Amino acid sequence: MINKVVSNVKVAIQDIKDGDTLMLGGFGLCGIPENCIAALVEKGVMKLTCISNNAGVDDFGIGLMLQKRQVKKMISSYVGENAEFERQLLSGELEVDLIPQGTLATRCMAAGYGMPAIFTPAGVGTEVAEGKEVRNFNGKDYLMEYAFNADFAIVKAWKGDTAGNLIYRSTSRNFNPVMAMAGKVTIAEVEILVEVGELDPDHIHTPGVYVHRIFQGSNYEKRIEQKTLSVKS
Amino acid sequence: MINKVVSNVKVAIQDIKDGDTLMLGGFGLCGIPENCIAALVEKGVMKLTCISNNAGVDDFGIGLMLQKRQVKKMISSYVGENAEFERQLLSGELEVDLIPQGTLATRCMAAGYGMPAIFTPAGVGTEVAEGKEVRNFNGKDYLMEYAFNADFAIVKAWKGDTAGNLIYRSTSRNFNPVMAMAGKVTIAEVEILVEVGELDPDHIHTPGVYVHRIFQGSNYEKRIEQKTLSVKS
Amino acid sequence: MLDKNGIAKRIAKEIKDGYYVNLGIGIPTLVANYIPSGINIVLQSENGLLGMGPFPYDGEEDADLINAGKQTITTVPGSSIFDSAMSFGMIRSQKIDLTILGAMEVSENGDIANWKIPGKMVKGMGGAMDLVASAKNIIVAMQHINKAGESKLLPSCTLPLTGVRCIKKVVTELAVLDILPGGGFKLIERAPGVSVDFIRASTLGKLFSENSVPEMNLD
Amino acid sequence: MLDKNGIAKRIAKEIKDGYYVNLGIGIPTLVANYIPSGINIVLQSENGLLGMGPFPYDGEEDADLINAGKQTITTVPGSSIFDSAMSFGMIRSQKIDLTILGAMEVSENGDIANWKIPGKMVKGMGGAMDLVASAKNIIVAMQHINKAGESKLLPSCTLPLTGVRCIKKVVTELAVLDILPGGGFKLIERAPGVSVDFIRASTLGKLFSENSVPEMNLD
Repeated sequence: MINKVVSNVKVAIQDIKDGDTLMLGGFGLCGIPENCIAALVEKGVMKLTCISNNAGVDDFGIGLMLQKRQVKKMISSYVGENAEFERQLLSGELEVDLIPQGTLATRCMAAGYGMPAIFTPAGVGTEVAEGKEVRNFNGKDYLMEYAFNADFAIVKAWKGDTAGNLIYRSTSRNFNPVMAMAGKVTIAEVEILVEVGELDPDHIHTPGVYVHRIFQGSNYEKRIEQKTLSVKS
Repeated sequence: MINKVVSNVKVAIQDIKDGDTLMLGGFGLCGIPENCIAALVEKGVMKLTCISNNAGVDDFGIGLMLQKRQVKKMISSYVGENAEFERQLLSGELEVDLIPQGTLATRCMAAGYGMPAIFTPAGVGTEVAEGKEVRNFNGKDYLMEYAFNADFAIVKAWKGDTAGNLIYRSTSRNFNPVMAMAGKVTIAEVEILVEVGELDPDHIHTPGVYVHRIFQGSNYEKRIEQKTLSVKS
Repeated sequence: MLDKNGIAKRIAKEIKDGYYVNLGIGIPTLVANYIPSGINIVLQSENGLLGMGPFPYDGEEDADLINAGKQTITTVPGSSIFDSAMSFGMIRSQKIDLTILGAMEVSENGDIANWKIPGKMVKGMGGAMDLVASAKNIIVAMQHINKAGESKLLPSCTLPLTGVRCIKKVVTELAVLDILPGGGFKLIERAPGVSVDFIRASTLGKLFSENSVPEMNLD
Repeated sequence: MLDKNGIAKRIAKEIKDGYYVNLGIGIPTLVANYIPSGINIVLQSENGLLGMGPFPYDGEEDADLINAGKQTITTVPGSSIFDSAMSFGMIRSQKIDLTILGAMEVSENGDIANWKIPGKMVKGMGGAMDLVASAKNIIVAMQHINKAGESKLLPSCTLPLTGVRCIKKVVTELAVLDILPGGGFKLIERAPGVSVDFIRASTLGKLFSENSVPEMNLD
């Protein structure tokens, strides 16, 4: 087996530079690569294009990178819950490309599956379709959408082994597996790093071939965005 | 949860009729739906189009259906190891569409993912490309290939629950998950059928939404095609 | 006139045994509380879950288990987890029988707008564009009239579209309306105590109705 | 002149530490026996496995665990299982560093034919067309001369193609040859005791060689 372990988050992100395109896993604040985001903020790398379903909240997740004006462009499907984001967008400091969530996921998958483009009905007849090729199959219109091209994919998994195999926990899986497949370089942070042989081959979500660097993360806050509860009756 | 259990294999395949298109999971004889194949042979349904990576061997797997001349057309990537197959092909009794294995898998996936067509470089410049649209992306040529349209997908899993969730074992997974997603009606036979709640939601390979009927199979032979051994030194 | 829970209660009657259902944020989420007993359905959450259960009890919430509205939730026995690509794969391949979502505007030919107010609101479409472009059966749950007192059922949408000719049914605080294949809102039911004339006055798009329109049965 | 194991042994020297490798049926399978020590690689089998190990001992074979040649195999620690769509996804997206496969014919511009003899053999292409259309680095392992005594290294293939302009290197019982970007076989190494003239006489396609061509080192 090929060992993908790097000693820490600084080493993992050391060659990310100004102007790079990054994919960042997670849905809302669930399953985001907290350690890598913190290190990117500390490193102060600028003019990034970030492909991520959401943009975090003001003081957590990608919101921390927005506060330091590190992001030139966001490619996302939903960017609510973030006042600083809205300010930068309305002032023109931040470029934003809003695309349907399924299109976002499928353009990641297309990259990982070596498919240069895919067809989706999402956005036909809307402003999302502007400038895009529309094609009819079996009486229904589809947009042709291109695979993403990202310098780095940064994902968070629950468990990983030294060969880069990853297992996600519950709905923190979300975009992480499709982004892990899609980066030119894929960096994985995990809550629990184990030796090869400790994970069941049948239950690996992301095979290690897709992962270039893996490290054991620390101090996960795992902030909850909307704590909603049932009341015991 | 929605209960997908049918009492036995006869009920599971009862509405498969002459002329239908079937997807059949498995790679070689590994992970094939043995119970359903036996029941299709007994039922004697004819003029089938079968989408399956292989065509079994003379006396097992889809080979049993070939012996009874139930198959009008095979869509496969590799059909060696089957003399009766070759005889029917050379005599013109059997239509055969040979397509690259990755194209076969991806055309199944396309159906399950609601993508009407995909692009693949496999077969560009070969007779596989005849009559197909070629499109260049980033300097490389790709063929446009269409999603499959199958009346029934018939798959074999290791474990399943009453809601139709499936878990495959080792390399018997192969085409089963992508075909399970792709059938208008998907029939799953499993070695072990359990109640809902007994499978870990994080480790389900095929979510039950894709499965219309599930039953507990029996008497699995699981024949080995090429028994290759290491000698203890 | 119905409150939000009344709208949710009425929509719940559209859900049939064996349905896989995707519920949007807002009123649609409330529908889960009114599923008739004896009806087995499965809730899909497009962030990657089939088999969404109720909110957790205090202390049992799990940051790794949320729905598409980022709310803490639970799972029911038989649930399954998958990634975002598979989630929208099953949406596009029409494995979800019913989608219920909110809207800012619906037009008489079934167009919907619910993701953007130019110059004012730019939250994004999330999964709504995929859902409305793919689902076989889409019901909109919304107020008939917006806060400025204007009808949200229009001849054509004024806001940027989420999808075209995709909405089949609208349930509001005033009425249940089908979108006719040839265009126009067909008044199916009135909310208790609401007159056809009031509904007509509140609907800017073309409205068709029979002479007698029944009141909703919410039991 | 090399036997099959000799060809496999020579090809094994092309494998670098950290490679993910796909081995075809026949001679390529033998390459696994000659991986230099200290080199960590991972074998991919396109039926859905990364981390293929040796054949099992008698009594330990598992019908559910086979390779793309349908042979019973084992896994190594750190292996992973996936479905056929993901398997070819990682092949198409060039995550596999090296593909080694057999051929019936290779042309001087890197075309390969290995799946069909019209009127005689119709086994099918399996995964070969996907592999040759996608892989960054493809080595062909084959006999230089077929059973009828004809060269298999040709100006252009006579059999139906598997892929075009995709082969980078050919290793035979006689020689190691690179395919030049502009076309033609470049003789890189001779098998022990085999002369350049003999190789030239055995190669129908354009052959280039330096004045002095080294013998292979098989240690």
